[in-house]
Amino acid sequence: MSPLLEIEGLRVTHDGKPIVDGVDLTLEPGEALALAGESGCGKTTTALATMRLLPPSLEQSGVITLRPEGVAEPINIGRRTETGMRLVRWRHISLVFQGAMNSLDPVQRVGRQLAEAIRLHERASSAELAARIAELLETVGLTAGVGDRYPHELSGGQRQRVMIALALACRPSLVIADEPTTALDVVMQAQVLQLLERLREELGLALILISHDLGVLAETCDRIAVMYAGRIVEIGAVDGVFAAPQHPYTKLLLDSLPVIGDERGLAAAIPGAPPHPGEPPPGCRFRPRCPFSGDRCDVDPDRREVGPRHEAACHYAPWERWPEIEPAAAGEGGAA
Amino acid sequence: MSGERGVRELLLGTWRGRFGIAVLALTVFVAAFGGLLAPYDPYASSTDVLEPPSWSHILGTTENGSDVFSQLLVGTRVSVVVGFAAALISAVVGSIVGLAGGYFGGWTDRILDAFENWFLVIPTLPLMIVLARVLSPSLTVLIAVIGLTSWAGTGRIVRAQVLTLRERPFVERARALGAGDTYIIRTHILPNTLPLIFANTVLIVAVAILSEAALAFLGLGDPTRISWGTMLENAFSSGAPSAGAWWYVVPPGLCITILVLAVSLLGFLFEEYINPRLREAT
Amino acid sequence: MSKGIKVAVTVVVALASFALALVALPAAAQDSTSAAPGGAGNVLRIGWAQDPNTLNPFVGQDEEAYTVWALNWDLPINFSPKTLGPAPGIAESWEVSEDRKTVTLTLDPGMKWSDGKPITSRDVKWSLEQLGGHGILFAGYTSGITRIETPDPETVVIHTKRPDARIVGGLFVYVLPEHVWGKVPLSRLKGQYQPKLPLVGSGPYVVTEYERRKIITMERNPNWRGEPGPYDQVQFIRYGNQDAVERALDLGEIDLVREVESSSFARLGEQEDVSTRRSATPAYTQLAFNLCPERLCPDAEFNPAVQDRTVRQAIAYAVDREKLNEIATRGTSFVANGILPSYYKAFYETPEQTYPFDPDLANQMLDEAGWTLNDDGVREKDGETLSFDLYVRSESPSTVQMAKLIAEMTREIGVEFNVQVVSTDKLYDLTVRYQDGKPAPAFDTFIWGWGGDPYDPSFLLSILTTGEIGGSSDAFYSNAEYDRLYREQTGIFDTEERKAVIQRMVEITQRDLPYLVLTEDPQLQAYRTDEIETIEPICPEETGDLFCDQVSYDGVLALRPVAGASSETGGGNAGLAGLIGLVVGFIGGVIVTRMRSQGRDEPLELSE
Amino acid sequence: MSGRWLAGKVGAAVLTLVFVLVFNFFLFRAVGDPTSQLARLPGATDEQIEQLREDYGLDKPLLGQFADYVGDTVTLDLGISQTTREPVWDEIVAALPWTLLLVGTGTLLATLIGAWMGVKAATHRGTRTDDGLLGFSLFTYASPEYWIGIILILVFAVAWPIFPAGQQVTPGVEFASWFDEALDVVDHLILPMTAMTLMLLGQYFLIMRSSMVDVLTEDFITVKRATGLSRERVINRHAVPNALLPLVTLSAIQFGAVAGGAITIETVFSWPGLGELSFNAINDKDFPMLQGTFLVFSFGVIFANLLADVLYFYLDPRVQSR
Repeated sequence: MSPLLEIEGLRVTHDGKPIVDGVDLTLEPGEALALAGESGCGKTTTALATMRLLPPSLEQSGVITLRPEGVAEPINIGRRTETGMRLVRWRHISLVFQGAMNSLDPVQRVGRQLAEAIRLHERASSAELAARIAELLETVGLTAGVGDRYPHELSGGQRQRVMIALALACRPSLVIADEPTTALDVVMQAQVLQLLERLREELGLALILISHDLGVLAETCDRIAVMYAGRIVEIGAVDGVFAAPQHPYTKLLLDSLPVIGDERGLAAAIPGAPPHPGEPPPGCRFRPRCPFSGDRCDVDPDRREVGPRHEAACHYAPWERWPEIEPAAAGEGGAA
Repeated sequence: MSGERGVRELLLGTWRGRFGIAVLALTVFVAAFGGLLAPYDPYASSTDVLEPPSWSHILGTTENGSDVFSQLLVGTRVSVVVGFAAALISAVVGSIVGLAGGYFGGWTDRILDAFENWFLVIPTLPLMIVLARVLSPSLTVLIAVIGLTSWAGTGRIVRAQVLTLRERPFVERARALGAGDTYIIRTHILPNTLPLIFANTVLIVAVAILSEAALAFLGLGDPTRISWGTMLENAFSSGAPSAGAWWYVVPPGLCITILVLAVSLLGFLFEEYINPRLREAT
Repeated sequence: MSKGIKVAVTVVVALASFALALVALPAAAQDSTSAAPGGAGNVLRIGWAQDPNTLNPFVGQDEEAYTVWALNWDLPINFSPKTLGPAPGIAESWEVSEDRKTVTLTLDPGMKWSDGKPITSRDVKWSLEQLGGHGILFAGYTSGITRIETPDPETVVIHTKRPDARIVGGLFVYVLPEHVWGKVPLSRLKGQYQPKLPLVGSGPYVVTEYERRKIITMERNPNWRGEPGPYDQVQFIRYGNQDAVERALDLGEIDLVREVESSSFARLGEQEDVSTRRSATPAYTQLAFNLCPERLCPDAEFNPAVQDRTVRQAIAYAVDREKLNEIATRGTSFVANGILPSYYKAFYETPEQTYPFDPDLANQMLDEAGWTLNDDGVREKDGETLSFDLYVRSESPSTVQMAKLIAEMTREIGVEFNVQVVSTDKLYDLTVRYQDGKPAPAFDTFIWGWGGDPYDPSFLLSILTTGEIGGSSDAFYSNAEYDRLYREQTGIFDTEERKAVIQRMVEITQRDLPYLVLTEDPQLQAYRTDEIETIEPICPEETGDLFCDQVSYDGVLALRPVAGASSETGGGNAGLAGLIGLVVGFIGGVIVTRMRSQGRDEPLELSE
Repeated sequence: MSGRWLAGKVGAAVLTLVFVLVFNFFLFRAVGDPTSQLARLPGATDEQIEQLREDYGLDKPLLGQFADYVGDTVTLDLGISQTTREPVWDEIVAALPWTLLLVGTGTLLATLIGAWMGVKAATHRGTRTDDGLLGFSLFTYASPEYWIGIILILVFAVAWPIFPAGQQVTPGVEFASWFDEALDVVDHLILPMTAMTLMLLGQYFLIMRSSMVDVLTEDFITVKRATGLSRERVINRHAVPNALLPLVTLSAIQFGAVAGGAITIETVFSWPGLGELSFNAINDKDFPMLQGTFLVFSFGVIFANLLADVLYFYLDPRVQSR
């Protein structure tokens, strides 16, 4: 079976400076892929590039191929016209956006927004439409009456459920969920994640889940890709990566896990700030922050297979054992 | 905020800042020395009536045969003086009302706020007209009328700022240590409000210049002084438009426009400087 | 929607908008011509900047109102613009008694108001008593009348205290129809009464339409006793400002402008199809001196040197009035000689003393009087300096200019004028200042003007009488001889005899110089030569150099429309038509481009 | 809840109106005593002055005068114009429709064009279109509206005389039909309306532009695009309605400027509305008229503000549940 989504050599540049610098990814139908990394490493940009939704000031290149079920010809996203792209969007790929607060038009009723999306891709009578909307809302655990409400009349969790319902409106084969739980409290987070997982199983969706919160990803996903400064530095099965990370960055991220969902805690765990993808340091991009760096790190490493279906971009991988480090001193050592 | 350097960067680093500063500097210079630069007595009439621009009169002549260019130079002073003086009055009144309302709260605030609201809603030009007519126009009356009718915006902004400052830890600490109201206002509230007052006042200058011109155009200017507004009034009432005397009609209006534009741009810049969120939006 | 349908719709929309634009253009242009004034060529359209605030003569005060009233109503005895003497009005004839204290008017029994009711002596009596007694502008003319009798409908007998030449020469009180106005209580007449239209009248035209701030239309009075007027209608069109009036004349929207700015007078004269006319009026601009005597004005504030006659005479010699006229009013005014404007042809004669420009003589006079130059070049004597405040009104740029020129001129003789430009209100306050119930004028000199009655000079002459101190007098001049002569002339019915007395008054004031009259104000008119054939020189008959439109309808009656002139409105709706076309075209264009661009739209700018 | 919000707004408006009444009363009582005008006429006797004081009710105590004044104002008795001797209210009623026509069409056009330009600029941010529109509106924002009016006259009525520059209809013309007359009014309306539009345009544009820029950065715009909506539809259906909300509130601030513009623009074009009425009152020192027009302008602005609040209330569902 050929993969549902194939991204090869995706580059996104702004004024010639890369933001995403050569991302390769494949996704099987029904698979859940986690995309992890600190803020600004290019996760959201990659997601938007997949739907060709980047602002005109950003240029994207590389090949993105989508092979949805029931469509004979593979869809080459890079070469589609804008009109052609509009047919692909939501029909095949949909998006659950970060920041549940602002993802819905505040001056339109929820039902109308759902109807708009459905109508765009399918012919449906008003009665059918109403039934579909009610069904969708019930699927995500809401009552049909929510359709008559305005977004601001809903709680954060309800709104995110509406967003998920919206994402499912046209029965896509791929849903990209970008930080779907960030703005929610812990209880809500768990509910939304459970919902996503349930739906994926029931509907056979493929899912790309974007988060900086590894805990969230571990529960939901099959595979994980870790991004750093515009690149995927490690990719593999969740179990494998969590058990034996093969890139120092992943390792440090995992070490910081106890601080769930707290961005500040995460940043504090790895001293220093990630470089801008447009102006990477010479050699390995992670070197300035890496406590394990060595002489070979002068050369930018390629991503390579380091285990079964497990790739990492580190010269020293596979790591048998990680050297002990003093967490506080790590930054200084790396920066030196 | 990086203080002085930030301001200099702000004023000279953008074309808006450079334009604003250049126009303002030139205008103030002309306001001060315009009388000396003027090639003719701006009040002197001659038999060369509504002459188009020529080498002897580079902007032509008025309906009385006066030199338009000379009038333009001399008229700068009224616009500048009224603009700045009225804005100053407006800033002082607005700050006092805003400070008092915001700091003391309670009934003081409620009454002042109602007052402020009223001034915000009432159409300003009609109000100015009524006041100016009743008081019979002169430069002082103009300044007072414009200043006293345009402070409400400043008051509103200052009040909001003071309300947030009042709850800040350093103010509460000072109060806990037994500092008096005047002391707190002087050392904590005012210094933190001044930049805001300043930026807003710059914008009021633009409003004041436009107001003076409008009043003068309606015949409520200081009758003894030439200003850009009175020039427009004279041009209009003497039939210059019909005579096609663009050289008499265009320059005063253009001067007002450019000066107001420059001052407004500076005001916007200061606002952005104080409130960086605005920088994103515009 | 399939692509085929889109294309079809695009084409249809584009075609439709184009067609609409084509249709709208000529249609709109045509509308304006079809909507041109009714009865083309037979309407006299007069433009003005301001219209009368009311047509009620009891309260109306505008100059413009006179123009309308003068066409609508006769006076008891009219003024003949042709001869500048009395002419039949409501009264067909009149007779002055032996003692000159009784005037008997005889009315034409056949005369009718425009509504068909007869004009009777009751109308005259009522008007003289009510309008003459209570109208703001008319009360002065009837002050000498003691009793009015109406023995029969055709006869009015007017008794006066003293002989009063104004009864025959200047009874400037319109005769209103008593059967209309008499029904209204006086308090309402003096209040907010607005007369009903058509305004019942006795003149050649009566007001049939009055839309304030817009238009006054007058139509022929069917019962007018004379030759029917040359126009079916006379319209007064109000434009709000002088600029618009002159533009309307340029465009041919109007035929005549009653009053043109001196600044645009020359320009309009050069315009194609436009002619201008400059005529004398009974108005002048004067340099006034504060002559208030100590006994009348103990608290007056002024430089006492202003009351030195030699100083005033020297100033008069030093002021070049020709030059003032040439520069300040650009030659549109007339140089004045004394307090009687040359407009009053029947009474005017150039006075013996005219103070021709002679600075040397002025210097010599001051030298002889002992005024010596100080270090500043200003003359002084016994601690008094010849340095005076000269007030001028900011509203009047030409007098401001005069003041500056005078200051320049008198520097040559060591007299200093400090020109003070003030508002009219301020100058008024300075001149009518009172202290403890007595006048206390606070000025040395000022420049202002006066306008007199159109055919009787008494008002202008009265200003300098002692009786007017506390009233109209603003020089506070007091001269017993002058006062006596003034009273005398009001009782003289014979023009030549009266002229001699008036001459003596003029000579007295030329000697004492309470006023140095600088210029006589002109009336500047402009009219379209393609609409009005000529403005016949009827006022007076030979020269036509006087302005009497306000007093008499003869001015309008003498106009002749150009044969076949159409009152086409300039401009039309061409602009509107063009705009409609433009908008329609634009909308069509937008629709077309929009449909075409549907296929290739760019990604929307979105932030991450 | 929502009822209370609305009631609060109405209450505030009424309070402001009361303020206007008090201000009007004292200002004109303090300085504009009509007898002070008459007393300056040398001919007036003490008796006449006393009579006048009585006529104007000035012999009563201040509170009584104020009660009279409020009573008169509420019954629309605004006194008699000193120049035309007509009731001030009648004159205002005659002038009001013309002002409403000018202000209404001008505001409508300015809102439409300003909003349209704002949308264009915001969606073409940083391009030449944006710079051009920004420059143009900053210019109109900074220039006096009556000057623009005079320039319009200079260009379109003098140099290239295609539009009439004064009055509201061609004077002295009998029209064949109401349609012709309407067309003639439109012809006369165009220049003053353009001046009014240009005066307001800049502010509306700037508001709309920044509001639109804000909205376009909102997540829901990305989401809408992601659902496959076309760029135009996202802008028109989702971005614009949201961006219009601040325009409604902020444009309320403009109403005062509209009133000022009505005065100057009507003066320039001799447009027979309230503004020209005030201008004539200034020149004639017709205090009852000045007072009356000021009252009506104030009322109009307060009412328009209230209307904007109500409109906002209906446009933004978020307010309703507050």
